[in-house]
Amino acid sequence: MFGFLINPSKFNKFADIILKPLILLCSVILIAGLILVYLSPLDYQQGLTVKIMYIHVPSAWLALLTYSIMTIYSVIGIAFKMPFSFIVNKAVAPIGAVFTLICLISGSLWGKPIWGTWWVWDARLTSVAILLLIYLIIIFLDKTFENKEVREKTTAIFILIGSVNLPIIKFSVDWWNTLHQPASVSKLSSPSIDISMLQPLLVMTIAFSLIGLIIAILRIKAEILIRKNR
Amino acid sequence: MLLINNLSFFRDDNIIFENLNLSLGNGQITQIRGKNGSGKTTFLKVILNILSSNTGEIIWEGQNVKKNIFKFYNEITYIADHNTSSRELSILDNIKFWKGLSSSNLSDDKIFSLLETFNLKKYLNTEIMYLSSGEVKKLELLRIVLEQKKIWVLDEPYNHLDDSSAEILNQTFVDHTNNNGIILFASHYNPLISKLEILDFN
Amino acid sequence: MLLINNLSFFRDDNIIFENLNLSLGNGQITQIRGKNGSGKTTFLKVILNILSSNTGEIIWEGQNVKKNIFKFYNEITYIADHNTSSRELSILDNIKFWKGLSSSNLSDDKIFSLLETFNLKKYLNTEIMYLSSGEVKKLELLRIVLEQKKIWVLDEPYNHLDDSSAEILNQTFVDHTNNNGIILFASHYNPLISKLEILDFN
Amino acid sequence: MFFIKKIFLFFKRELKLFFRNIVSIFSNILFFFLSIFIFVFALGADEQNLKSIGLGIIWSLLVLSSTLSLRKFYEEDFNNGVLVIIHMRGISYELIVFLKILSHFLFVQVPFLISIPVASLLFNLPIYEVYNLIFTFIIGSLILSCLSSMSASMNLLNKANFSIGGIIVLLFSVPVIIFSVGINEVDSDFKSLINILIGMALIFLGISPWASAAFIKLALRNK
Amino acid sequence: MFFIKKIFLFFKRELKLFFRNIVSIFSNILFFFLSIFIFVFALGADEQNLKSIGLGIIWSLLVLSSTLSLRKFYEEDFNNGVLVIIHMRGISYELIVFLKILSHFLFVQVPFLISIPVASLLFNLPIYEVYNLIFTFIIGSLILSCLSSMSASMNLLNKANFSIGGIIVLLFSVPVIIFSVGINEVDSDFKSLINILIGMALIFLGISPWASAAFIKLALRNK
Ligand code: HEM
Ligand SMILES: Nc1ncnc2c1ncn2[C@@H]1O[C@H](COP(=O)(O)OP(=O)(O)OP(=O)(O)O)[C@@H](O)[C@H]1O
Ligand SMILES: Nc1ncnc2c1ncn2[C@@H]1O[C@H](COP(=O)(O)OP(=O)(O)OP(=O)(O)O)[C@@H](O)[C@H]1O
Ligand SMILES: [Mg+2]
Ligand SMILES: [Mg+2]
Repeated sequence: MFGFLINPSKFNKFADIILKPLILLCSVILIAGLILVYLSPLDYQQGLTVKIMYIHVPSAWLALLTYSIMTIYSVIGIAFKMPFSFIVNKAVAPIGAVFTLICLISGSLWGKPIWGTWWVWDARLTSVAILLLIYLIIIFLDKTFENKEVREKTTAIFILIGSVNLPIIKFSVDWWNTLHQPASVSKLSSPSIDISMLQPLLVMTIAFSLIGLIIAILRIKAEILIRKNR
Repeated sequence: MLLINNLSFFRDDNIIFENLNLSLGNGQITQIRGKNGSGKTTFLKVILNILSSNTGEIIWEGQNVKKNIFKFYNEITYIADHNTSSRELSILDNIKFWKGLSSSNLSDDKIFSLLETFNLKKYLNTEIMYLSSGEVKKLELLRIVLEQKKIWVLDEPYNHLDDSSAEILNQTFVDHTNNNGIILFASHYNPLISKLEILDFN
Repeated sequence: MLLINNLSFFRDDNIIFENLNLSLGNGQITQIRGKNGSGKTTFLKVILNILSSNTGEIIWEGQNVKKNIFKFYNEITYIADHNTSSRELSILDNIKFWKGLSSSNLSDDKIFSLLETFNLKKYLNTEIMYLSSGEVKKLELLRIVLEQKKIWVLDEPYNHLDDSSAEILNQTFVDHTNNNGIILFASHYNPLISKLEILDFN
Repeated sequence: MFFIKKIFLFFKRELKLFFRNIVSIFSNILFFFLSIFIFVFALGADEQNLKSIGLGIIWSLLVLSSTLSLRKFYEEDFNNGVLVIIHMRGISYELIVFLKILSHFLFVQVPFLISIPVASLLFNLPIYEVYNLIFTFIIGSLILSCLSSMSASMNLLNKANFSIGGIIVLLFSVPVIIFSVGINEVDSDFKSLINILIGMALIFLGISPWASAAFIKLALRNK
Repeated sequence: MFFIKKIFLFFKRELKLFFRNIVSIFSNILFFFLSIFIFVFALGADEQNLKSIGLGIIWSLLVLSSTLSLRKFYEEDFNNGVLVIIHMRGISYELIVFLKILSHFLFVQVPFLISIPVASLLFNLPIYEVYNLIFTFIIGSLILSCLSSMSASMNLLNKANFSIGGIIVLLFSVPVIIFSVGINEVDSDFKSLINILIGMALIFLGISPWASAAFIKLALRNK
């Protein structure tokens, strides 16, 4: 049933079915999300700048999610020698890099009015910056080796080692005292955020994920095609 | 007895050579000839397991060499077609290094007399980078005698050599085959060795 | 007409060669032969003013070459005994570089047909480091045709070449002498060229 | 017996080659002091300030200078075939890598040790910090040698992009630096941090010969 | 006309050799950023400190990258004889050196420039300091390229005493850096310092082609 997650041809079939509805759904949700963001209340302290949140937080979450997916596929790829997982890794890495970049830029833009500085060297911010570097290195690694086998294995191992960074990002706000907001939405028990802000945030998150998913599907399909023709 | 069975090597999808069979008995000397780029160097490297073959096997004394590669290496001297001595060390340093590595028990006197015949003795403490091309090559060739192995694999050994050195090399080859050694070399030169067998690569 | 008068060269206090006289007229081809380390390569470098002689002078068209070295260089192609193309660039990149530097007006078609005769055309976009030793040498030799100069100075041009390439090289030499070119090369090989003059360095 | 002699010979060769290149060692050390001066000038010589960052400067310069010597690690011996010749004389690639790491440590990193006391003087570091520094430095630079070996062997396989090796060394040295510098923080637990460092060094010493040897073998295959 | 084409070709070759592909350009920049990270980790992220350290970090990375590329300067082209071949095609050694300095400046130092604005952001440098930095950086790195050329050509001579000479040449970069960093001190006279820097750059640009060419010729004679 979930064969499309590991088998190229099944994936292609599944993608062909799902792609168009997905695009439709994504546009609807994105428009809804933007309307909700527009309608959402202004913060009494931060004013308009609070709306950066609706870009910042989804892209931050997706940056982490993308890397987690790559980690899982790397384990599968190394353990079961599944070529499809390397295809996914290659296709998905730039998407994650872009999300990380958006998170960094939006965070910086947000930080200037709130903290009075573009950048501080605290644990959260630094570890996200390192995540961006790791993403870039993964992309570069894929372009440096001529030998395909070496390229894929090295990249996968590197992704695995780099995944150490994920918990550091996630828990940095708890482990070290930093300027950055501690988890308020993604707390397991009860989100400590007003419902009027939570709604657009969640919708935007879904919209972002769908955009990422669509691009990923297209990139994976392209990669499969390239490999077939070689 | 070195047996080569059905050996093939591809580089990416190019066939360099295919289904090659060859047997090298004791006392046999074989020259590989062929056009530039026909795969002579590659063939030698495959035999030495520096490159690994796509099909086929190499058998030394009844055993596939991959089983115990160091046992095989322990019988072999390989002279590449380029300089492998350290350019920044002197002749003496290089010789000492090789000699130690191959656990050879050639006496120092013997080594000096070898250097003498090759006209290299006066450069004993000269760095390789200050030698002429032929002198470098002769130093490189010294390894075949120094390491005292049974199988000699050489790539273009006659390049850069003057006539008298080539003569000495021929003589060394003949002596080695008389002692039951095995010699395989690739070259475009036609040496005057009576027992020479030719493997054509064109 | 290239005149070499009374040329000597010492390295520290060693005499490499002394009081050498030589005249190379148009259409003349000269081979330098001699033992390893006898100073052939050094001699070629002195003629090219890469090393400067201790005594004597080199005269080209009635003028000491040191007077206007670039005028002299503009008539010369020098092929060294080692690879001088950039190992990390492709054949095409190297050829473009040389061609541009020598302001040669050889047509691209001609270059491609040259590459074709040397069996190199299929490696046009391959980096030099992936070529076989003979292929590298042939690429290097391409410069003599590419640069369209009158005087060719070559060091061990026959090394690494297979028989048919050596044949082509011979033919190129003969053509060049028929066009009044001047050729001077050092080699241990005996090419079959009828007009060949020998300069013995032993 | 013969085997030990071979290893000894290997070191002797490395040592000789090292002395041929002694200039580059000197220029590394020179670079080191130069950078220290730069920092002092950039910061203005506020004594208290200097004291607190002295350690950091020394460490980061150490890391950067290891990326300096990356290309020297295997490239030459690989290109002219010496690695193969040594291997054919009965030394496995894993051992070659191990020996190379050791000799890199001995001949590239250790000379730095000499400059540490002088540098510490410049920063007025208290004596116990200097001890800590030298101690962590020895372990940390061993880790760096392992990392360099891996990146350098990786570079053999890749003919186009040489900085990637250096980048990877830098990335992995981040935790090493954090731990090494952390040791001198007032409230840190010296012993457990040292243990972590030693653990890392052992892990890397275990992994890197295999990883590097695998890369070298692959590179030979594609040569 | 032909001559300009030759110069153009020379640059094209250098460019190709330096950046075999686009990835290596980016990874060089990535390398610089990671080095900045290393410094910050090692130094500890005290905000006030960092602001004043930023300058020092950027400058010492510049010096590092010059010493890094010292061996790449002439060694390869010298050893395989390309320098002679180029010379024989009508380009004097002085001009070759000049072109090499320019291409070192363009391909090694300038990519740094791109990272300066972002790096300044990370250190929260005030905007006028960033301008100063970029300005002094351009001049300073040109001087460093000249100095590197001289010491690289001295190293070709392969004789111990000359190699030490190469290091001494690098020592000259001390005053350059002192001036460059000093420009950002509050009480310094910007204009006269810049003039001194420009003066130094012109002097070195004038001297180094002759000096380097002389060393190269000497080295060729002993080759
Ligand atoms: C460049 C600077 C910044 C970076 C790299 C960054 C990074 C991140 C990351 C990675 C997350 C996801 C964390 C998780 O899932 O637990 C996150 C969440 C968040 N960030 Fe930022 N951030 C930056 C600046 C800011 C600023 C200036 C603010 C506003 C004061 C801010 C407010 C938030 C909030 C409210 C969340 C949601 C927390 C939650 O409920 O989980 N961030 N940020
Ligand atoms: N750079 C150098 N420094 C010192 N001595 C050198 C240098 N190059 C060559 N020699 C010595 O000068 C002598 C002549 O060398 P040269 O290269 O001219 O010989 P050759 O006739 O070309 O020999 P071959 O046939 O081996 O190429 C040799 O004895 C050599 O050792
Ligand atoms: N590292 C490499 N990568 C890719 N192709 C290579 C590599 N080395 C050699 N080749 C190619 O493999 C073929 C065989 O090369 P090889 O060196 O074995 O030829 P050879 O017979 O020794 O030639 P020569 O007489 O010129 O020495 C050539 O076409 C060459 O271009
Ligand atoms: Mg060959
Ligand atoms: Mg010679």
